[in-house]
Amino acid sequence: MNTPTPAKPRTLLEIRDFSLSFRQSTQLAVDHVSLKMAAGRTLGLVGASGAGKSSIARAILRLVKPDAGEILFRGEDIYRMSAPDLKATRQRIQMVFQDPSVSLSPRRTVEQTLLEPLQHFAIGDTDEQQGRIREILRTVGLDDSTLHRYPNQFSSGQQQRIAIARALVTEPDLLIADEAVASLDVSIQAQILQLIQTLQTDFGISILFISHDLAVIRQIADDVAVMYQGQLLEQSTADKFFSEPAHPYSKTLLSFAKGNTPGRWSGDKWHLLRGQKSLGKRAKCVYAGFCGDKLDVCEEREPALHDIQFKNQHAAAPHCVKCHLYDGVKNDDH
Amino acid sequence: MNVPYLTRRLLYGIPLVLGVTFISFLLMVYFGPDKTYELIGKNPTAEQIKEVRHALGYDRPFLLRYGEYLRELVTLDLGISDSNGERVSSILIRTLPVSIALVVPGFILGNLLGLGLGLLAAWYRGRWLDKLVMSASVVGMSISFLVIIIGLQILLCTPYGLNLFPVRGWQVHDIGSYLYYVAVPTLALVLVTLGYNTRFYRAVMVDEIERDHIRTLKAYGASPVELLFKHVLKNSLIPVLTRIMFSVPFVLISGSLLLESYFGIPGVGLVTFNAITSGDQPILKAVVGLTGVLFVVALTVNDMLYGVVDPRVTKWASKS
Amino acid sequence: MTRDTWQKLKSDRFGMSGLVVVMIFAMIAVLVWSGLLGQGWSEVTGNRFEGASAEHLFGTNLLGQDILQRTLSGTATAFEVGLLVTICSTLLGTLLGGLAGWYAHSWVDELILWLKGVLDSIPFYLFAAAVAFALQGSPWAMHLAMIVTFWTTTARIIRGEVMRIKEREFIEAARAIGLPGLKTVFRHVLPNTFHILLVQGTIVFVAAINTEVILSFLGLGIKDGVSWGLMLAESSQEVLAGHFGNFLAAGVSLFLLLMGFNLLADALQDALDTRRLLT
Amino acid sequence: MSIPALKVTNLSVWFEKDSERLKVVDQISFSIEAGDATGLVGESGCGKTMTAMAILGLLSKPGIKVCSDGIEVNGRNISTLTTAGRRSVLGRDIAMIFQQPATALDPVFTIGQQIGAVYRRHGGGDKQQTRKSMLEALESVGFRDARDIAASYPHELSGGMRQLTMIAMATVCKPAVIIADEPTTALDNSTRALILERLKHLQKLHRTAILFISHDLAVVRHICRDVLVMYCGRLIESTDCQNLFSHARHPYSAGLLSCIPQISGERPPAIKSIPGQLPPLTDLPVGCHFAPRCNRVEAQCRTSVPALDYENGRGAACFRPL
Repeated sequence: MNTPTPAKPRTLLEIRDFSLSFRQSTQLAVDHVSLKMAAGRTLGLVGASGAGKSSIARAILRLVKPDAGEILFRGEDIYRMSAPDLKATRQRIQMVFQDPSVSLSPRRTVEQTLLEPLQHFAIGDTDEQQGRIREILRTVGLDDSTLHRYPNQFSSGQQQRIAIARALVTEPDLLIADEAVASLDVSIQAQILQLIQTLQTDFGISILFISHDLAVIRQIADDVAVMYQGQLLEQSTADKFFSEPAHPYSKTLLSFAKGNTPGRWSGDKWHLLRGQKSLGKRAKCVYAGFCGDKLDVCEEREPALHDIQFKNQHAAAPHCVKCHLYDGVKNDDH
Repeated sequence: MNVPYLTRRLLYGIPLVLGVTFISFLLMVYFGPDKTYELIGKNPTAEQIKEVRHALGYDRPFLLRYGEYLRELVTLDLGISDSNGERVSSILIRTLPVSIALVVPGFILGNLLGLGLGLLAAWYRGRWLDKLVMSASVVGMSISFLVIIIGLQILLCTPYGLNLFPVRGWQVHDIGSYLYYVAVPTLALVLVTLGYNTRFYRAVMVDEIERDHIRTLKAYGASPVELLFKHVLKNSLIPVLTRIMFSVPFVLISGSLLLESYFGIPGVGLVTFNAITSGDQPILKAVVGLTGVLFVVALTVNDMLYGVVDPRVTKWASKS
Repeated sequence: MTRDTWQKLKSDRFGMSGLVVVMIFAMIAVLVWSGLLGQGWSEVTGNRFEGASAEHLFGTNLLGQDILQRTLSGTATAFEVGLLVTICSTLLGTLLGGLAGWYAHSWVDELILWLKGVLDSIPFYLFAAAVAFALQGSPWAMHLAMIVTFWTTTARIIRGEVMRIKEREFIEAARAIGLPGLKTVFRHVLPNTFHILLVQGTIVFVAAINTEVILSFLGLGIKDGVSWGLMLAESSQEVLAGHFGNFLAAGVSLFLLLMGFNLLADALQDALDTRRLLT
Repeated sequence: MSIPALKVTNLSVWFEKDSERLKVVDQISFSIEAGDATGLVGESGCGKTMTAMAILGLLSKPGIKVCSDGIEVNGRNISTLTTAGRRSVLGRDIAMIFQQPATALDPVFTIGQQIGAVYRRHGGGDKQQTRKSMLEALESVGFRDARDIAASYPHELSGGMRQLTMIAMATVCKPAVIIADEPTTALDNSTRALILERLKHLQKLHRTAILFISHDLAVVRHICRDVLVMYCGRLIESTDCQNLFSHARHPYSAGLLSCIPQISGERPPAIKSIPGQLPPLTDLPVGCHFAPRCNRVEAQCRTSVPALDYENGRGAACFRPL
C-alpha cells in the first residue's frame, strides 16, 4: 500500500557506519551498517535468523553500547543526546516484539500496561489519558472490557493487538516491529498485517518491519533492506527488489522463499550444501563462501556499498548494493 | 576430562573454604567464650588478667589469630579438648569411623528407597500409586526427627514395646553386635529422610519423563524398562549426584549429632553434642572447619562428575 | 488471577484440610498471645506425672505442671518462631536473590553466591551453637541463626526466576521507554515471584519449627518459655519410665501442624503452578 | 485397490476433567496409499498433533480418552494391539518426526547409539549389521561424513542437521508410514527447503506413505499430493493440493488461502483475513464450528453438523460449499 509520497521526503532515521559486537565477544553482530529510512514509509528489514536484524532494532532504542558509528533520529545522534532529549526521542520510537505471550507484564492489567508509557512521559492529565487508551484500543479493534483483564486471558492475536496499542499510545513517529507476526497463525497474522496497513494509511506512521518471511515483507513494505551476517548487502524499493533483486544473496533468498532447494544431484547421490561455513580465512565479502557469481576480487577486497540510481526512483529511498559485480556500474543500465 | 575445567572448579572452592573458616573463626574464637576468668579464679588484679590474656594469645592482632586457626586446620594440629584434655585430632580419628559406620547404612538405604519410590511415583504419576507414595512421603516429612527417635525407642527398645534392641550404647565387636546396635538409629535415619528423598527424586524423574526425547523413544517402541533405567536415570544422574554429594557432610555431622547423642553412640556427633552443651570450643572449631572443607571437596567432586556424566558440560563448562 | 487460584485451591481436598488445621493452630496461638489461653503453663497445679483427668486433660509432667497448658503455649511459641523466621528469611532471600538475579554474572551476583555457598557449608546446629555463644545465650540467638541460614534456598530460587524474567520482552519494553531500574524491578519483576514466596514461605515455616525442636533438645532453643521442643526433650527421659504424656502431647501437636503446613504447601504449589502463569 | 498404508476410521480424542468433556479430535477418517504424501493442515489448537499422537497410541495420560473404529497400518489394526504389541510396531512399521529438533534427541547419548537402538530394538540383527544400517540411514539423508555424525552428540549439530538425523532414525527400519509433525517449522528457509527435499527423495526411494502435519499451506503444497484441512478438531475439507489452491470448497479453507501473503513481482492486493476469533475448546458453537465466522452461513449451519461428503473425489463438510 503506497502512501501518498509527501512533497519533501524527509529522512526520519539514518544509520551511519554502525558497528556493534555480541555481548562479551569481539565478533560483530552488526558490521558497519549504513541505512536510511524515509518518513511515512515502511522499510522491511530481511535476512536469515542471526543476521543482526534485532541488534539494529535494539541499537535504535539505545539498549546497547555500540562499537562505532551513529544513529541519527531527525538528524540528531541518539548516542550523544542529553537525558531530556533522549527521553523525548524514546517517546517517538516504540517497539512491538515477536512473542505476544511474553511481551505484556503478566501481573498487570491491560489498563496499567497502556497507562505506563503515558504516565512515564507525563502525557496529558488522568482524564485525557483514560480517553486516549480507550481510543487506541478501538483503533486496534478491541473494546473497553479489555482494560480490566490480565494478558493471559487473551488469545495470542488479541495479545499482539494490545502490544501494538501500547506502542501507539504515545503517538510515535517510528514503530519497530521485530518479527511481529512470526509466531502467529496464518489467519491471525493476516488480521495483524491488515491492522498495520490501516495504521500506515490512517496515521502515516513510519515502520521498521523486521522479518525473515519475504512474503510478509512483500505484503507490507514500501522499501526492503537485506542483512547477512551483520552486513547490509542491498537496499531498494519493494517493487524493484521483488522484480529485479541485485545482490546474489537477494536472488538466493527469493529462490528459497519460492521453495527451491539448495542441493545438487550428482548421479544417484544427493549432495547436501554444507551449512553456513565461511571460506576458511575470513573472505573479504561475507557472502563469498556461497556466492554463485564469486569473482577473485571478492576474496581480496571487501565490496563497497554502491549507490545505483534508478530512473523513477523515490528520492528518499536509495538503491544500493554491496557487491563487486556492480563495481563498474555508475547508473542504471539494467 | 579437560584439566582447565577442573582447576577452575578447584579455584572456585578456595574462597568458599576461606569464607567458612573465617566465619567459624569469628564466631568460635573471636567472639567465643573468654577463658581468662576460668583460669584466674576470684577477683584477679588487672595485671594478672593482662598476663593470662597474653598467655592465651587474646591480645594478638585479629588476622594473626585467624592465620593461626588456618594453620591448625591445615596441619590438623587442632589443639586440645577442654573437657578431657585429649588431643582433638586423636578424638576425631577415634570417633569418625564410628559415625561413618552409624550413618552410612541409613544414608544409602534412605537414598536407594527414595530413588525407587520416586521412580515408581513418577512413572505412574497421576495414578493411585503416585498419590499413595506422595501422601506417605508427606506424612514422613511431617514427623520431626526427635519424635521418630523417641517413638522408635518406645516401640523397639522398651518393655512398653517389643524391647528387641538396646536403648543406648555401642558395644560393637562383630557384625552381629554392629547390626544389633545400628538397627534402630538406621531405621530412624531412613524414616526421617525417606519423605524428602522420595519427593525430590520424584520431581527430578517427572521432569525427565516429560522431556521431548522420552516421547521420541516411546514413539519408536522403547520399553518402559529401557526408557526408565537407560534414558531417564542417566539424564537425571546429575541432580541425583548433586543431592547425594551435598548431603554427605550434613548427614555425617548433623545426622549423627542427634542419633549419637540420643543413643549414646561414641561418634563425632556425640563429641560435638557434648562440646555444644559444655562449650568445648576447640572441638567445635575443628568440626566446623573440617565440615566446610568436606563440603567444598563434595562440591568439586560433584562438578567433576558432571563432566563425566553430561557431555555438554565439559565443552562449555557453564558457570552455574 | 488470584480468584481462579483460590478456586483451584478450594477444589483440592488435602489442601483445604491442611489450611483448616493451620487455621485452628493459628487461632490457638492468637488466643495464647491475647492472654485467654495457656497462661498457667509454669504453675505447679498437681503432683508428679498425674494421668489424664478432668482437671488435667493431658495429665502433668515431672514438676506437676499441666501438660495441656504447656502444649497450648507451645503452639504460640511455634508460631512465634515460624512467623519471625519465615518472614525475615524470605524477605532476605528475595532481596539478595533478586539482586543476584538482576545483576547476574556481575560481582554482586558472585558475592551473594559466595556468601550463600559459605553459609550452606557450615553445619547448621554448630552454627546455631556458635551464634548462641557469641550472643551470650540471648533468647533470640536461635531465631537469628535460623534467619541467617534459611534465606539461601529462597535466594537460589528467586535468583533463577529473576534471571528468567529479566530476559522477557516485557522487561525490554520497559527499558525501551527508559523506565528506571528500580521501578521495573518492583512493578514488573517482583510481582511475578510472589507465588514462589508463598510456597517457599510454608516450606521455611515447617523447617523452622522442626529446627526449634532439635535446638531445644540441644539446649540452644527457647529460653524463657515453653515449646514443644522443650517438652519433647523432657519426655526423652520420662518415656523410659513409662510416662508418655509430654511425648504424646507435643509429638502429636507437632505432627498435626507440620502435616497441615505440608499439605497447604503442596496445594499452593499446584494451584500457583508457574508453568501456567508464565510459560 | 491396494491396501492403504495408513487407514484411520472415526478417530476421536477428548479430555475428561471431572464432569466436563472437551472434544479435541472429532470423528477423523482418512487413508494414505503407499508412496503418497498427504498434508494435515490447520491452525494451532485444531487438534492435528493430537491426531498424530492418537494414531501412535502415545496419549496414555490420565484424563485423556482415545477411541476409533480402527487404525490400520498396511491393513493391520494397531489400535487394538496390547501395549507390548504396539511397541513392536512403533518405529518399525510407523515412525514419527517431531517439530523441535533441539530437544527431540537424548542429549547424553550419541546419534549413532540412538539410531542403532531403534534398529536393534526391532530385531535388526547383530552389532555389525546394526552399525552398517545405521550408517546407511545417515548417508541416505545426505551426510557424507556419516561416521563423524554417528559419533557426535545432539548438541554438537545444528537444528537442520539434527532434523536430518531424526529422518535417518525414522527411515532406518524402512517403515510403511512416516508421520512428520511440523518438521520444518523451527528451521529457517534454506534448511527448510533442504529437509523437504530429503523427505520427498526418501519417500520415493522406500515408497513410504507420509502424513505431513503443518500450519503452513505453502510447505504442504511443496511436498504433498492430497491435503486434509482441520478446524476445531474436525476434518472440514479433503482434496488434492491443485484443487485446494485453485478452487477450495469449504469457506474456511478459502479464507485461509486468501490470508497467505504471496511473493510477486508487482505490488500485491490488500491482504484479506477471516473475521472473528477461533472459538475456545470449552464452548464450541453448536452445529458447524465455523458458522459464527462464515459469510455463507444458513439456518441449518447453526443446528446440525455438516458431514464430509465427497463430490468426484473432493470432500467438504459444508451445506453450501464454494
